[in-house]
Amino acid sequence: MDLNETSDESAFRAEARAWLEANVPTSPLPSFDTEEGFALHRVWEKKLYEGRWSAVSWPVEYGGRNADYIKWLIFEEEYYRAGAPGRVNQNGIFLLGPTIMEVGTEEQKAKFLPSMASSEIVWGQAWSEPNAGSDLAGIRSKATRDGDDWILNGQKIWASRAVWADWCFGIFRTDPTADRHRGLTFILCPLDLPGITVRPIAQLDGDTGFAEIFFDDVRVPVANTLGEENKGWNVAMATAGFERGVSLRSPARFSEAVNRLIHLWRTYADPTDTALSDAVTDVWMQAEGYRLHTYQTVTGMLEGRPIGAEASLNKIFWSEMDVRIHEIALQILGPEAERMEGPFERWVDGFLFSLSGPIYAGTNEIQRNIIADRVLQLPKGM
Amino acid sequence: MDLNETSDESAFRAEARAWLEANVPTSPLPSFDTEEGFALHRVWEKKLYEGRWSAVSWPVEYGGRNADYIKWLIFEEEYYRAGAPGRVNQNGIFLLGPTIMEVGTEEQKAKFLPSMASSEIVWGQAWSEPNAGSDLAGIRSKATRDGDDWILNGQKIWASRAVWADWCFGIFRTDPTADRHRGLTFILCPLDLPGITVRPIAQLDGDTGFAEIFFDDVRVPVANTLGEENKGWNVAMATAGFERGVSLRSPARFSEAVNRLIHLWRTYADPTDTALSDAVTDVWMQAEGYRLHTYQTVTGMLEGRPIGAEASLNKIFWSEMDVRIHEIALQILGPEAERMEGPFERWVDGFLFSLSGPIYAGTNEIQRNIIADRVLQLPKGM
Amino acid sequence: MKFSFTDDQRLFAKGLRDLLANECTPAHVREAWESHTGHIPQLWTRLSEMGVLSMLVPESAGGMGGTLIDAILLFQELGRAGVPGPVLEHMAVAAPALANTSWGPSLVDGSQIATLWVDNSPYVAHAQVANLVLRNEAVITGFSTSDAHGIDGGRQLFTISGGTETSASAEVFGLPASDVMALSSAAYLIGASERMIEVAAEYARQREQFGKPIGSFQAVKHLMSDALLKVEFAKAPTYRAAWSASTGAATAVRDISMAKALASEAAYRASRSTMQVHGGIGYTWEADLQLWMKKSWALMRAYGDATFHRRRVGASVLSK
Amino acid sequence: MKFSFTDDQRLFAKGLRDLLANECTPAHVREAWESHTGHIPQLWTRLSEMGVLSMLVPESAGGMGGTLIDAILLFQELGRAGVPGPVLEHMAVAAPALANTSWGPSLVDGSQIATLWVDNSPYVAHAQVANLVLRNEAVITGFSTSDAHGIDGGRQLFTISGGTETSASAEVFGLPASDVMALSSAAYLIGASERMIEVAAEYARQREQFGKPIGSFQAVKHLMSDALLKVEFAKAPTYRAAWSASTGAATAVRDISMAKALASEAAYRASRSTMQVHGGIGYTWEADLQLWMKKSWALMRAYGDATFHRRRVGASVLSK
Repeated sequence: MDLNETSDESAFRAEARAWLEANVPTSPLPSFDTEEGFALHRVWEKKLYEGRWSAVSWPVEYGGRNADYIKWLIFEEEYYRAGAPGRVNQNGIFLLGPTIMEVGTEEQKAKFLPSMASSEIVWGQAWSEPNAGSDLAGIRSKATRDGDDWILNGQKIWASRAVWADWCFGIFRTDPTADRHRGLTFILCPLDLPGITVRPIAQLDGDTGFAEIFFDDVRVPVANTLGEENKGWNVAMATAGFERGVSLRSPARFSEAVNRLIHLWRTYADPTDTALSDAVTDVWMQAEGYRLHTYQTVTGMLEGRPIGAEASLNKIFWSEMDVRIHEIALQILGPEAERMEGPFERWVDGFLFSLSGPIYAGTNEIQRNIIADRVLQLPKGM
Repeated sequence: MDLNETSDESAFRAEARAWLEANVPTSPLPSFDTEEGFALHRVWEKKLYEGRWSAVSWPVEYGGRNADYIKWLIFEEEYYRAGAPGRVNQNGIFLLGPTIMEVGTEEQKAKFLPSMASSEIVWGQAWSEPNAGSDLAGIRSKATRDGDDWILNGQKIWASRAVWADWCFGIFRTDPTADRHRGLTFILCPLDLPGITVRPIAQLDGDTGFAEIFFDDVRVPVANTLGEENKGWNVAMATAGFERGVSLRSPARFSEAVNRLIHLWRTYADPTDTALSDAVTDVWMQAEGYRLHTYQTVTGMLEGRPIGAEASLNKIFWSEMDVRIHEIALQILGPEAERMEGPFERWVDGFLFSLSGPIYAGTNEIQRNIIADRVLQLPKGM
Repeated sequence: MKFSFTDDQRLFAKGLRDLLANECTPAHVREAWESHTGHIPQLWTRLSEMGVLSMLVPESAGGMGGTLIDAILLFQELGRAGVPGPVLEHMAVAAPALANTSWGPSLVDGSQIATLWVDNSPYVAHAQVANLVLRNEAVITGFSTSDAHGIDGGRQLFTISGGTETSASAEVFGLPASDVMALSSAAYLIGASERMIEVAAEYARQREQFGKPIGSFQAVKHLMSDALLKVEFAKAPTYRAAWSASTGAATAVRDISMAKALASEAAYRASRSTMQVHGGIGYTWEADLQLWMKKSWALMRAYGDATFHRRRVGASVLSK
Repeated sequence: MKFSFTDDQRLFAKGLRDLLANECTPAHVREAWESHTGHIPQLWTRLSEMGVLSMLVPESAGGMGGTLIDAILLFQELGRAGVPGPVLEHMAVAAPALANTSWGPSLVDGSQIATLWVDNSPYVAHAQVANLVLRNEAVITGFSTSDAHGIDGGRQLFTISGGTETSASAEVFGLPASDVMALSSAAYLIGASERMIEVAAEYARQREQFGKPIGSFQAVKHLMSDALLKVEFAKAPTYRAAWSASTGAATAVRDISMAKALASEAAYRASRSTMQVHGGIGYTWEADLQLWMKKSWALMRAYGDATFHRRRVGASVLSK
C-alpha cells in the first residue's frame, strides 16, 4: 500500500492541470441538453481530443493516452477541479467505447473509436423500453434479418443525449422464440436514418436530456452488430457493469460538489449549528470514502481482481450521496432553494438531477437485490 | 373537536393520581421476569384490583370502572407519571380479557375475568411456534378431540410471562385437513397440567421474559375453547388487532420515557449542540404525535369508526420511536452506556428491550406489508 | 376530550373535494403553470361562491365565520388537489386580517386577490396575480413585479418594488401571518402528500416489471408504507395545532411549529418515495406527480422549514 | 499510488483467520463470557506464538516489526472472530509503547497481559485479567478491581484503585493511545460487522416463513444489502487511516477519526439489521449473534464515539 502518487502520476496530473487551466472555457457552457449547448459541448470535446484528453484511458492509436485507471481518476480529479464542461459524449467514450474495445471487430474499432474520441460522432444510449425499465430483459424491440441488413422496429425510451446525438446503441430482440435474456443482439444505429423518429422527453427541469426513439422498418447493416448475434445481453451487461462500477460517476464529481457545499456552508451557514456541520461533515466523509473505495477498486482491477456485483454497491452509494449533498445545500439556501433560476440555480438543478440517480442505470432497489443475491448469496425471490 | 378534558375526565384523573400517589411502591420492584419480582408484581396487581384500578376499562361487574378509551388513556398517563410498576398480567388484562368479553360465553366471563382482574391468575401468551413466527398461519401444535377434552401436543415459543404464569392462551390446529388460517382453535390452558414443560428463554439481558412451552398429551376441557371451534384465527386476529392498535403500548409509556430523556439531556448534555437537541426534540414530537394520534383513534372508536389495518402504522411508529429514544439516551450517557448495571441501567436495559419492539407482535416488515396491502391496496406479493 | 371533526366539517371538506375533482384536475393545474400565472380564475370564483375564501372571515364582515378548526380540512383538500395560486395566503390570512378594512368586501367575494410577503423571504409568491400584498403592518398596492422563477408553477415567485403602502395588521386570531401560514401550509402539505401516495399506489398497481405489478414487490410496498406512516402521524398534530390556534391555547405557536415540521418532512419523504416508485416516469415533465412534488419542495421551505420549526418546538419543550 | 495489501499481508491475515476459526469459535467466546474473565488463555498463547501480539513491536525488541498497515487486517480478523480480552489494547498500544521498557519482553511473549485506561472513560476494560494498566504517562501495577458490569462479556469493565504507578509513555508511532485504539477498534468493528452479516445471511438462507427462505424476501435482502454497504464503505477509509498513521501523514488524526466514525456507525447498523433479520431468535442469549452485537455496542462508544470522531473530522475539513 502506497497512497502517495508516483512521480509519473504527479507529472501526468501536472500536465492535465496545466492544459485544463489554459483551455477550460471561462464561463460555463449552456446545458448540453439544448441545441446550442450540445453544439458548444461538441466543440469542447473536439478541443479535448486535440489535446488528447478526451479519452485518456484509451490506446494511443484511437486518440487516448493509454492511461491506467489510477491516471484516469487523476484526470477526472483535475477535470472537475478545473470546472470543465460536462461530457456530452459520455455514453460513447465511457460506456460504448470500452465495450467496442472488448468485443468489437478490428474494423469496428477503426470505424467507431476515433470519431467517438473526437466527438465527430456523439452517441445516444437506447436500452430501456416502455415495458423494459428495471426489467431490461423484457425488451420487445425487434431486429429482423434481411440479407445483410437488420430491420429494426420498436420503441426505446430514456435514451440519454438522443435528442441531438448522431448515433445510438441498443439491444434488440433477434430471436423471437427465445425468452428474456436470450435472443437479444447489440446493434449500433445512426439516428438520421429513414424510419427513425426521436421524441424528446422533458425532464423535471424542462430540459430534454432524454428521448423516446421510434424505429419503423429502419434498415442497418448487419456489420453494425456489436459482439455475437443473440448474445447482446452479455455485451450490454459488460457495459452496464463498467458503468455502475467505476466510470458512470467518477469520485471527483462528488468531491468537487462537496467542496462547493463546504464553501456554501462557510459563506451562509451558522458555524455553531452542529446539526448542519455534522451533515456537511458526513457528506465530506462519504465523498472521501467513495474516492478511497474507488482507488482501492481500481488498484484491484490493475492487479487482476475484476469488479463484480460489488459495482452495485457503488451505484447505491454515489446516488444516495448525491441526493444528500444537494438536500443539505438546499437547506442552507433556504428561500433561494425555491428558485429554478438565479445565483444558486446550479444547486437546485443539481438537486433535481440527483433525484434521477437512484432510478437510472438500474434502480437502487434492483441494485440491492443484486447485492443480496450475488454478494450475500441470498436465495432468489423475484 | 375539544381537546380540553371534561370535568368528569378531570375528576377521574385526579382520583387516579391521588390513589397512585398514595399506593405506588416507593422503590422499584425487581423485574417481573424473576421469581421474586413476579410475586411482588402480583401483589401490586392485587392492590390495584382492590382499588379498582387494575382494569379500568372493564365493566364494573368484573372489577373495572367501565372507563371509556379516553379515560383509559388518562389512567395510563397517570400510571406512568407515577412511575408505577410494569403490568405483569398485561397479556391477560389488555389482550385476552377484551377478547373474552367479545367472544366468550357468560360462563367463561364469570370464570376468567375476575381472577384476571385481581391477578389471582396471571396469563402467559402462547401463539408463536418455532416455525410459525411472522407467519402465524404456519402453526402446527395440535388439539385433538377426545370426548369433552382437547388433547394438546406441540411446541410454543416466545411465550411471554410463561415462566411464572398460571395459565396460557394460544391457538392450536384442530382440523388437520384445513390449510393455514383455517382449522385453528383458540384454547385456554393451565400451565401446571401434566404433560406441560416450560423452558425459560434467556433474553439479551439474561432475564427470562419468554419461554418455550412443550405440550405432550395435555388434556384440557373443550369448555376452555374461546370462540368457535376452527375459528381460532379470527379470534386471535381480533386480539392482535387490539394489541397492535392501542393497548400494547399506550402513549403514556413513551411520553414518560421522553420526559426522562429530556431530564437526562438537561443534566448531562451540551445544550448548544443542536444535533443532539434536534434529536431530543424529534422524539418529543414523536411521543406527542403518538399521543395525539391515539386520542384521535380512540375518539373515532367511541364514535363508531373501528380501527383497522391502520393499527399496523401504530406498531411501526411506537417500536421505532422506542429504539430512537434509547439510542439518544445512550449517546448522551457515553461510557456509562456500556454498563449493564449501575445508575443508568434502566436506559441500557430499556435499549435492549426496545430492540425487540420491531420484531414482536408481528415484525415491522410484516406490518409494512399489511399497510401496503390493506391500506394502500397494493397487489399481494408474498 | 373529543378529537374529531363534526359532520358539518367533514361534509364541507367533502364538498370541496368534489368541487376540486372537477375544477382543479391535473390538467387545470398544468394550464395554470403553463400560462405563467399560476392561477385558475374560474376556480377562484367557485372557491369564493362556496365560501372557502371567506371561511375565516367573521359573519359580521360577510364571511363564513369559521375557526381554524373549520378550515384545517379545507387546507388539506386544497393540497390534495394542488390548487395553484394565492389561495392559502388569501383565505388564511389576508381575508380575515383585512375583513374590517375597506378591502374586506372585495376579498370576501374574491373580486380582489391578496397575497403575503413574510419577513423571512425576499420573495413574494403569487404577486403577479395579486391586487394587493399584505406585509407585516402594511398593505401594498400598485407595485411592480419581477419574476424570480419559482420551482413550483402553481406558486410563482416574484420580487416586488414600488407601490403604495397603507398601514394594516396582518394578525389573524392573535397570531402573526407567518404562523397562520405555517399552519395552513402544514395541512396543505398533508393533502399533497396523500395525493402523491395515491398517485404512486395507482401507478404501482398498473405498472408491470418482471411479469408482475411493481406494487407486489416488498421494496415498493415498504417505500410506500413508510411514506404513509409519516403523513398519517403528521395529521393529528396538525389538527391539534388548529385547535390550539382557534382556542388561543398557550401552546399554539409550539403546536403550529410541530405541525409544520412534521408535515414538511412527511411531504418531502412522500415526494422522494413516490418518485422512486414511479421510476424514470417520475422524473419527467409529463408525469402529474411533479405538480405535487414541486409544491411540496416549495412549501416545505416557505413559512419556516422543518429545522426552523423544530428549533422553536425545542426551545419550548427543552428549556426550563 | 497503490491501494492494496501485499500477498504477505493477506496471507498473514488468512493464517490468523484459520487459527481463530479453530481456537476462537463462538463456543470459546461464550466460555470466556461465562467464566467472567472475558479472556481465553490458550488463545492468548497462540496469538503470541503467531506473532500477532508483537506485530507492532520493533524487531530490535523481539517483535515482528510490523507497521499499522501490516496490523490492520489482523485487527479486522480479531473482530470477525469476536476475540475477547485485551488483545487490541495489548497488541496495538501496550506492547509497542512499552517494548523498550522492562515490561517489554513479557508483553512480547504474552506472559504478562496489559490493558489501557484512556482519559475519556472512568472504566478500565479487561483490568481483571491484566497484569498492568497503561495510562497516559504511567504504568499501573498491583491495583485492585471492582466490576462495573460491562454489556460485553468479552470486554469486561472495571474501576480500578490502588496500585503503583511508574512513569511511561503510551504513544505509538507518535500517536496517543486513544487514537491508536480508535484505529484498531475501527478495523475490529468492521470484522465484527462482516461476521454479523455472514451469520444473518446464513440464517436467512435456512429460516423459512410463508413457505420460503426469509432471505428470498426483498425486505430482508434490502436490510442486508444496506448493512453491507456501510461496512464496505468503511473499509477503504480504515485502511487509509492505517497508512496515514504508519507514514506519519499530516492527516493521520483526521483519517483515524473518519475510520472510527464510519466503522462505529456501520457496526451499529449491522447489529440492528442482522438482529431484525433473526427475529425473536436474535433477541436471545442463545443466539451467537449477541457475541458480536454487544461487542459492537461497546466498541462503537469506546475510544470516542461516532459523534466525537465526526466532530474531529469536521474541525479539520470545515475550518479555514
